[in-house]
Amino acid sequence: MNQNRVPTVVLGVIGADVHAIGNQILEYALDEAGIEAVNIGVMSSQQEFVEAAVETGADAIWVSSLYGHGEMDCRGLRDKCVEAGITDILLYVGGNLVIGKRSWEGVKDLFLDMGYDRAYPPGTRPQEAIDDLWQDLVEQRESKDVVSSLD
Amino acid sequence: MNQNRVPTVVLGVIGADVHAIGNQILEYALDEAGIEAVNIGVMSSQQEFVEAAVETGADAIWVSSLYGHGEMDCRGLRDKCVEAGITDILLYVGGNLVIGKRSWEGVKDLFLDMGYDRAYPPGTRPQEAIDDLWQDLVEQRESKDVVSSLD
Amino acid sequence: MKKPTNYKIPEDDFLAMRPEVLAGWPTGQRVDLAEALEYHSSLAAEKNMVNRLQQALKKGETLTQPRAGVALPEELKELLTFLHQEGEADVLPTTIDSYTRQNQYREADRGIEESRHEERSMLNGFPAVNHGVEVCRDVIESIEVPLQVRHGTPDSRLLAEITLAGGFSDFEGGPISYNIPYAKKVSLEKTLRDWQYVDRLVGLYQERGIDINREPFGPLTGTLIPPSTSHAVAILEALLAAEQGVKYLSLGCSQNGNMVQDIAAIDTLEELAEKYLSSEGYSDITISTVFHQWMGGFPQDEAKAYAVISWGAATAALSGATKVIVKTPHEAMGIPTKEANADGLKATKQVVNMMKEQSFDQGEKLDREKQMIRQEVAQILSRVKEIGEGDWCQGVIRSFEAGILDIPFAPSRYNSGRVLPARDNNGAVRYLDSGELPFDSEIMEFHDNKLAERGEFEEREASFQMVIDDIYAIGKGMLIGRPRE
Amino acid sequence: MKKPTNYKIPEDDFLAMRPEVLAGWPTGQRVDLAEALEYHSSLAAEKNMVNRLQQALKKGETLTQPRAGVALPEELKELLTFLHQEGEADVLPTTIDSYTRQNQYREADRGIEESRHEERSMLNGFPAVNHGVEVCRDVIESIEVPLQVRHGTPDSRLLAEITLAGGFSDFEGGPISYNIPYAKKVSLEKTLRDWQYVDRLVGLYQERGIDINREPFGPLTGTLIPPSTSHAVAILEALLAAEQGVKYLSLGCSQNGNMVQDIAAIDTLEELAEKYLSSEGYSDITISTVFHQWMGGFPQDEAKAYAVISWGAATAALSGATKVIVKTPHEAMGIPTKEANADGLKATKQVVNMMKEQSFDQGEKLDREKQMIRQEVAQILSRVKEIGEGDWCQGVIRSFEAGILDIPFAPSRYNSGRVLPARDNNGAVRYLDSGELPFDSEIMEFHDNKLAERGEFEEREASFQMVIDDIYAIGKGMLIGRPRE
Ligand code: B12
Ligand code: B12
Repeated sequence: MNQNRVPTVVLGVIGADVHAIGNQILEYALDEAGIEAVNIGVMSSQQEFVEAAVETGADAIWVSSLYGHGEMDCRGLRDKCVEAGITDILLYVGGNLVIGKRSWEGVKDLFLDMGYDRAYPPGTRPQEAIDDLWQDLVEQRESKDVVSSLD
Repeated sequence: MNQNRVPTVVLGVIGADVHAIGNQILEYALDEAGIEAVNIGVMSSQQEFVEAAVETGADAIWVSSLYGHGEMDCRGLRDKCVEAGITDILLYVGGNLVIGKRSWEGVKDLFLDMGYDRAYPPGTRPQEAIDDLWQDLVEQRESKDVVSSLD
Repeated sequence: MKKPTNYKIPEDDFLAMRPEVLAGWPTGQRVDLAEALEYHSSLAAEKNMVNRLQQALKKGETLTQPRAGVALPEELKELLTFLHQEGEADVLPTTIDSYTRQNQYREADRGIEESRHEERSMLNGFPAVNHGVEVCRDVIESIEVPLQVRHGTPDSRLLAEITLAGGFSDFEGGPISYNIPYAKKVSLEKTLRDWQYVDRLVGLYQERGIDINREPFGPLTGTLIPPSTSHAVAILEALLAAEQGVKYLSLGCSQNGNMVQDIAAIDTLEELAEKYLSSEGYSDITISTVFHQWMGGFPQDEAKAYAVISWGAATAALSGATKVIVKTPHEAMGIPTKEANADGLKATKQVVNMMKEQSFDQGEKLDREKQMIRQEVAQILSRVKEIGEGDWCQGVIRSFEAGILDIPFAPSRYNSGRVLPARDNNGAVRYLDSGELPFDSEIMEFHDNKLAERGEFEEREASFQMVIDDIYAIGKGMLIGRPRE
Repeated sequence: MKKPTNYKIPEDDFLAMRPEVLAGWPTGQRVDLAEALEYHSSLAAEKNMVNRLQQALKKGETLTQPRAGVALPEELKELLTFLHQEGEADVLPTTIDSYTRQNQYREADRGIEESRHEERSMLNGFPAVNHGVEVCRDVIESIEVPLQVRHGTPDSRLLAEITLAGGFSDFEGGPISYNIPYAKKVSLEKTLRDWQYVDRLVGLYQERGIDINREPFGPLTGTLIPPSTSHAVAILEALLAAEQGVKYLSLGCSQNGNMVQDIAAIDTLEELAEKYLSSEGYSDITISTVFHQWMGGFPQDEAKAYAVISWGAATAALSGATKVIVKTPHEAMGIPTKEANADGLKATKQVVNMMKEQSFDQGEKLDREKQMIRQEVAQILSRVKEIGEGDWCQGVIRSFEAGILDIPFAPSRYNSGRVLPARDNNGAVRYLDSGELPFDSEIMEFHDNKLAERGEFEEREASFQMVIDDIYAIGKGMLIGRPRE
């Protein structure tokens, strides 16, 4: 992350999912927080997320999945990022990620195992994830500083 | 049971319990079924049940307990019957017998162990118990017939 | 002993009666009025019920209140805290157990012991007399909102002494409402006298600057009570309480299920109580209203129970009642777990919150219901006054004897039990048999016609079978007990 | 290709189009119209939706219907049977999965396989196209009540062919309602054409004596949709369907939460649809109404969800809707278990049963809401007709381009998205920004005033923050999203 640059987040709703309302609110919340929000909207493929992130040099991708197919749709996004050379990009995912009412701990682990950095249960307030983002970005920078000071 | 006699049931609500509505309906249902109902009403002690049964030569006692203290109030009624010489009288109990929502099987066993012949969960239709009563009375008579034929 | 009459007990007479009452159980010795007043003064304003109700009246809130009580104080505190925090209850009760209600303090002691031993509550409420003043205060101090004593005790003099000294600021019941539905052999003479004591005690607190709320028990037997019956009782108890110096009264009734009739009931209850209180010379009384979610038999299925609860909450909000008393999804089965109790509260709160800014067109139907209630109450109360030769106490006693006051399904032998209610074809509760109620022919015809209409629709005569069907109906998923096919 | 216009597809043209549609997936080959008609004739009358709806209309019933669908047929049958028997559902759906909705039959196949392998449904609905005609019939035969296909498919031609041949007698959706809220890049030209096909197919069944019901999807994006917006869409879809020979239509909208507005919505929907249909020359159409319980974000807490469900049920009953579509206590979390689904149904049934004999005073408030809806709908539809130069298809296309039709929060790029709704101070949904909707100044002022009133009360400007607060409100226990303290 460029120290003086406003951080950029690519956000969208993955798969054949058309739930548009949370997505609109997330965009608004990111804007309000002074974060550059690149909203690729609903029904976005993994490819579209990656392309948008590469194009905008994004710091993070926020994937939403509401409609229940998240488990199938979200698998493999980290690999695609690695392939595209944005290995370290922060991947957050949130919404109603799986089908049915399941224990959140299990669902969270499922998505962390898929390579997401953070996963959020239904009903998460945008501010919570924004706070996490700032923190993750600081940590990332610090660890990069360490790396560069070792150079 | 005298073969030609209309059967008699003493009914009432035990302990400090004032729930009167089910009791009024049970009386009405017994009447309609052609059974002599001796209703001693709410707030009746074990002693009052036994006395009424002795006095009327009843075939059965129907104890109601709704208010939650049934476990404490109903213990010992069978002993009192035995003491009063009405050893074989049918004892039925019904209502909201214990405090709280508990598994019916456990509650039922608790009351059968106390010496009740039958126990009924909340929401029992009077007709169900009336059917049981006719059946129990027939069986009782048959077994008495067996005893007397052995004399 | 002199027959009870409706006069304010002189303070000296009252103080002379106290020692005997306080001697009823060892914990009574601890009660000291002066010290209790000081204790109340020391409590934060948020813990006083009158204060909270005034606030609600001003803001037009409908407060939620559960029923809850267990045998042991630690469990009670835990339960009440949970209902406040998790259940979002606005005000809280302490429900008293049935032994205490019968002044059977020895049995209550046994219940406490058994509860300690079994590690679950073996009592259906909190035996406050046995626990005594300090334990009550410990409870009061651990809860952030005001507490009311809810019971069903014909003779609650000692209970009132202990709980009021213990910091409770609201006391439910009355000489009729906690006798006729709650007792079998207790005379009205006795309860009228005993509740004069309780009301006088509240009056004493009041005169010394401590606000205590009193709430007659509106639902009576909770089952198909026509509004004019419960209103007549509520207003009578309000008059009797006012005479003894009570200044803050919550009057209530329970949901019958026909929304227009229910809203009419709450509207007229407040209106009529104010009218009678002021015409009888009690002009500085503040009335709030209480709406009880359906008090009769509930569906066993929890989803259906939620529906009944929510529908009651909606009616409460639309009627603008100051407080709604909440049922739980366990109602048909047994005393609820604290979770089930909180669930009933949360469902109620959600509906109340969603409804609080809404109001309805009020037109002819509502007017007609209100007009009927006004007329019926007027006819009952004027007969009560007449037969009492101007004295409300005597009026009550003689009216119950004569069936001028008559509460459906009540267990008391002092109740004539001739009145039978049933639903009309829209689910409103009517008098199928009005017994000796002093109604004129216009009113009688109104009820007869309403029930004839239903009878015609159902192709059967209005009879006791109809009443039974109505008693079961809500438990079986219906409002009106239609004949089975 | 010619631009779509609102004309009835000649039968020959239609039959010429069919082979291509049926070639969309191998299961299409099995469809044979003559045989399908015979199959429908062989089914018991109770399994036909039109039949059931007619009965409900006659008796004034409000039928309950859940949403439900899983990947595999055995599980679907079990689910539906359970919802009928345990949940007491009057009529049943089969909800189609999201891959099928996008015509991604390959993904759906993968979902079927994964579901078999994991032994739980990995699809959010039933992939009827992949399963084919015989499997559908097997489902129909095992269920005692009529089944409706519920989906959200912009291009549902093949789905309609297969499910109607499979014995379903009711098909949801429409060219606008299953496009704008359900797609991002699909043009209205395409969906108008595709739904002409579906409606023509239904018309073909109808002309050959098999009654099939059609139901435009009333709720649209389900979130704060002002009634005139959803009414305009529903009426347009009704007109388009009628042109193709559809005779039975259920028109609906979703609960907004203000009871007066919601009742006004159902009342006017029926009234206006009948008016427009007959003035456009379609006079033998039967309209029934559908009320959806709150379609926006739900509370996570189940008790609170029950409250929202029950309140929706009450409104449905009071409005006299023919059918109520039921939510579940799991709504905020995920696709419900069958038990949770049955619970929502049971709660709804209890309320509907308790309310069915009741009605309200309808006065000034209701009249005003109805009058507003009538005027708004008239102004929208007359502009649509005008801009389409008399053709409803062209009118729809050009109106969306111009923002004369504009659905709040919709994902489609063919929607201008300028309209913003918000609640007024009584919770009714108003136009905060009416974008390019063709309203006169009287209407604009009405909405502005209503929102200014709220703004004043909340001491803030009406803005997008207010909209967000309203979107969250019911999920957080309120109707109106008041500013946080
Ligand atoms: C109405 C009612 C009242 C009225 C009663 C008026 C009156 N005097 O009758 C009032 C408001 C006064 C009242 C008071 C109290 N109640 Co109450 N009440 C109810 C309620 C809502 C309905 C009861 C009723 O009338 N049902 C309709 C009749 C027809 O059904 P029934 O009584 O169940 O009887 C039928 C069957 O059970 C069966 N049956 C009954 N006995 C027997 C016996 C035999 C042998 C057979 C075969 C069948 C049978 O047949 C009957 C006819 O069909 C129930 C909950 C419910 N069921 O929904 C609570 C309930 C019974 N009450 C309860 C309690 C705790 C109380 C109180 C302690 C107050 C409190 N906590 O606030 C006081 C007790 C006072 C006292 N000393 O008894 C609890 C009992 C809890 C438990 N067992 O765990 C219940 C279950 C509510 C609850 N969930 O908390 N109550
Ligand atoms: C409105 C709605 C619809 C509307 C959507 C309109 C539109 N185009 O937007 C309509 C009616 C069209 C619809 C359709 C469907 N829906 Co829908 N819908 C809902 C509903 C009721 C509300 C969603 C909403 O707008 N919430 C308000 C917003 C603000 O909250 P949100 O979406 O949850 O987003 C917030 C948070 O989750 C979080 N968040 C979200 N993503 C992310 C990502 C990150 C990184 C972070 C940090 C945070 C975050 O922040 C957001 C803003 O606060 C939900 C249930 C609910 N929540 O109550 C069901 C729900 C999401 N729908 C569901 C389903 C299944 C469907 C359908 C398949 C239809 C069906 N079964 O009938 C179709 C799917 C169509 C498709 N292809 O996608 C299911 C999903 C089930 C599951 N996961 O198990 C739900 C949960 C309902 C249910 N219980 O069955 N739906």
